[in-house]
Order: sequence, then structure tokens, then C-alpha cells
Amino acid sequence: MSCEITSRPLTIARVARQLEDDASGAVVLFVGRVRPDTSRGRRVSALDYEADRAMALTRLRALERRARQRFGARRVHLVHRIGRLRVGAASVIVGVAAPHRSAAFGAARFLIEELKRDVPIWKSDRWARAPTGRRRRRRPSPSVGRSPG
Amino acid sequence: MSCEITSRPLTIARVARQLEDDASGAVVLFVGRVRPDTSRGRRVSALDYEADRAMALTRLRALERRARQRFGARRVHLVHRIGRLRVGAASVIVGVAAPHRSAAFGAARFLIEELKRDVPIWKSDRWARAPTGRRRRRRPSPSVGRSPG
Amino acid sequence: MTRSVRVLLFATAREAVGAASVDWEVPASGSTVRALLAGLVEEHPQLEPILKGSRLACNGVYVRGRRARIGPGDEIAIHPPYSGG
Amino acid sequence: MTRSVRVLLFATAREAVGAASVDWEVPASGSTVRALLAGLVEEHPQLEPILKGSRLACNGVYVRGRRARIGPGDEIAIHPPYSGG
Repeated sequence: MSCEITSRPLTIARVARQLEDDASGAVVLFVGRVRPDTSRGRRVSALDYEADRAMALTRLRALERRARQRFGARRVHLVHRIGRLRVGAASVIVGVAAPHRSAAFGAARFLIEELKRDVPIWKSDRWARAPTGRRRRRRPSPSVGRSPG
Repeated sequence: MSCEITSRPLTIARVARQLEDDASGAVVLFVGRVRPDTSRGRRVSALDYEADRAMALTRLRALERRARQRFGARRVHLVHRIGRLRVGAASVIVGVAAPHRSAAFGAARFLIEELKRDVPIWKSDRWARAPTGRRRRRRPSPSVGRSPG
Repeated sequence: MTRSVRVLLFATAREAVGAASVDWEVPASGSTVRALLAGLVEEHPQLEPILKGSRLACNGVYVRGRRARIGPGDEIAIHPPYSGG
Repeated sequence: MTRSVRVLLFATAREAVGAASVDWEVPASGSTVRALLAGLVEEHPQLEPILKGSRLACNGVYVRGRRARIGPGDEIAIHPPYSGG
């Protein structure tokens, strides 16, 4: 499986193994890790991640397909961890193998941006401390309360 | 040592370990691998890499400093393999840890571009098959034969 | 035979209700997203501001607007703004 | 006491000469890059086109132009265009 939501620790080596491909001259890996200063300058020691697992996997697989089509990526691996993660732990790893480095960099960047924006995964420090809609949203989403319907 | 020229196989996990840093929320790794079609459509089974080791290390360390200054990278690891490399083998790994992903991506891309352009390392399939100056150079370099001096 | 929909609550929505999911009775003839949400907000007023910023999905597919019909056995997910990565 | 400079040859330059380095005698009073290269090309004419596209370094520092002075014990590196990565 090239897309995973897991509560187990993520390892770069395992993702890298999924990207073995003789025709790919370039591999780019992105690792997102829990930082101690995630919450507006306050130090946090851990974050809780949760996901709508079924929908998240569907969205991740769609992103994988788009990365293949748009960038010519030959191997894509997307894995996000959920549960309680301590500072320094990897929360997400994006891996891309492509024939050339431009495609590999482009696809990896595309995937992490879209993953953050469009995949139903949440971290606790954000929503626990700003429960109402004070955060700017990046694009309109189906808005229940404001819906004219 | 964060910059290395080595004849031993490169491993992503080893580079990743050098990038551990709690204040870095983002890690980007680039791996360049020997492709079977490197030489103008002809399949090659291996490439020979050589380096001016002392100067290459000096240049790599200068690149590391520039990545720290320009992108705010907190950890940089640059390792290039030399000797005979078979198809699929990693020839170079660039690793960057930075507080945020933009910096990590930017620094990693910067480093591999500069490494290819400005560090005295050579692969055999290029120079063995095009020994004279038929290749375009990307920028003027101190040119001996054309020097007015 | 089930007469309810299952509502999956995530992140702030889950915190507001105090549960990861609730089963909500609907008429056998079905109902609408609008009616479901009105009922939920009546029981959990603290959900209202969260719903304004949330995406909704029915059986794994995003639904737009509140007219969409739902019926017994459906699974409705409430997605506050995503913050993965 | 050494009366020679060491010339380090890489990639196509190494192939052209058939050696990774050559020791080249220079006067105790020193010489110039220009004279060194002229001597090398006389002995290895196949080096000439390669030198046109090469960078030169003396003791690990790039040198521009051919007037730069060299003396016994110096190490001159000939760098054809790089192709690492």
C-alpha cells in the first residue's frame, strides 16, 4: 500500500524502500515532525492527531494519482501517523521517485501542500485552543451554517 | 561530519539520523541514483564517479554554510559517493532540516543544483563519451585556452 | 432494522459533543442534512459555530448545501478545517 | 628538495594523459600557469581542447588567467566541467 494512516512510528527507511525503482534517478522525501513551539509560541510536548481514516485514505490515493499524472512520478508513498506524538516524532512522510529531480521535488511539494489542505486529518493543538472559526480558511468549503439551501 | 565524499554505499537512514533536531519541523531528503538511460538513450549498467576530494569537501562545506544563511537550515548533510556505481545505486544524498517546509525544500533544491554545477565531481558516462568541449557550459569558467592573460 | 444515521464527529466537533460518533434517529422515509444538523444543534448548541466552518460528507462523499437527503443507515461525517501534516 | 609541481588530472584530462597526476619540473625561481600548460600540451596534445573548458586550481584555490605564478611544491588541479550528482 502506498498510502497509509497508522498509529505506529514512521520510519524514513521503510518509505525509502517503497520507492526503489531503477528508472527513477531522483527521490525526494519530506518528513514533517512535531515541533515544540507549534502553538503560538507556547511550548508543547505532544500533539494528538486524528483522522477520518476511510476518507483520508481515499483523498491520499487521489493525490497519489494526481502526482503521477501531473509530475510523472513513478513511485509515491504517503503515510500519516495518528495518535499522540511527542516533540520530534514524525507525523507525516511524503516520498516520491521520478526520473528527474524537478519532477520529484515538484511532486513532493505538491503532495504535502495538498495533504495539509485537503485531507481529513487534524492535530489537537490547533483545534483544542481555537475551537471556533477564528482561523482563516484557505478556500471556501461547503459551509453548513451559511448555506442558503 | 556533515559533508562527505565516500566510496561506500550511501544509506538514507544514516543521513536522516544526522538531521535529528527538535526545533526542525521539516526534513527534506534528496537522493540521486544511477539511471540505466543516463547516456543519451543508451543503457548503461554502471557509472564511474571521481572527485577532487579536498576541493570538493571545501566546496560542499561552503554550500552548507550558504544553505544555513540563506534558508535558515538548521541541519545540512551532503554526501557524494565515488567509484563504480551500478544502476539503482545512490550517488548523492542531500539532507536538510529546517523549522518549516518552505525552507527545507528551498535549501535542498539549492544544494543539489549547486552541487552539480560547482563541486569538482565527475561521472564517467559524460566525459568518456564526449571528451571534447561539445557540451554546453552553464556559465563562464576560468578558461585557460581562451584566457587573454 | 436500523432507524438511525450515524454521525461521525472529528476534532472540535468531537470535543463539543463529547463523543466520536452519535446515532441519530431519522424517519424511515428519510430526512435532510438540514434537519439532522438542526436536531444536533438543539441538543449540542456548542456545535453551531463549528458547523459553520466544517465540511460534511455522507457515506464518504462530500455533500454541498443542506438539502441533501439522508436516510437510515447513512453515515454523516462532520469535518472541521483540516490541520494534518 | 623538490623541483617540481604536481599536476592533478581529473576526468577527461586524466584520460587524455593516462595518469591521475604528473610531476612537472619547474625552475627553482618558479614559473607561470601559462608555461606549465604549454609544456603539458606539448607532451600531450590531446589535452589542449580539454584545457579550454577546464577550471584550474593551485593548492586548492581556483586561479583565473594564465599569468598566475607557481613554484616547486605547488599542486595544480585541472578540472574539466563538473558532472556530479
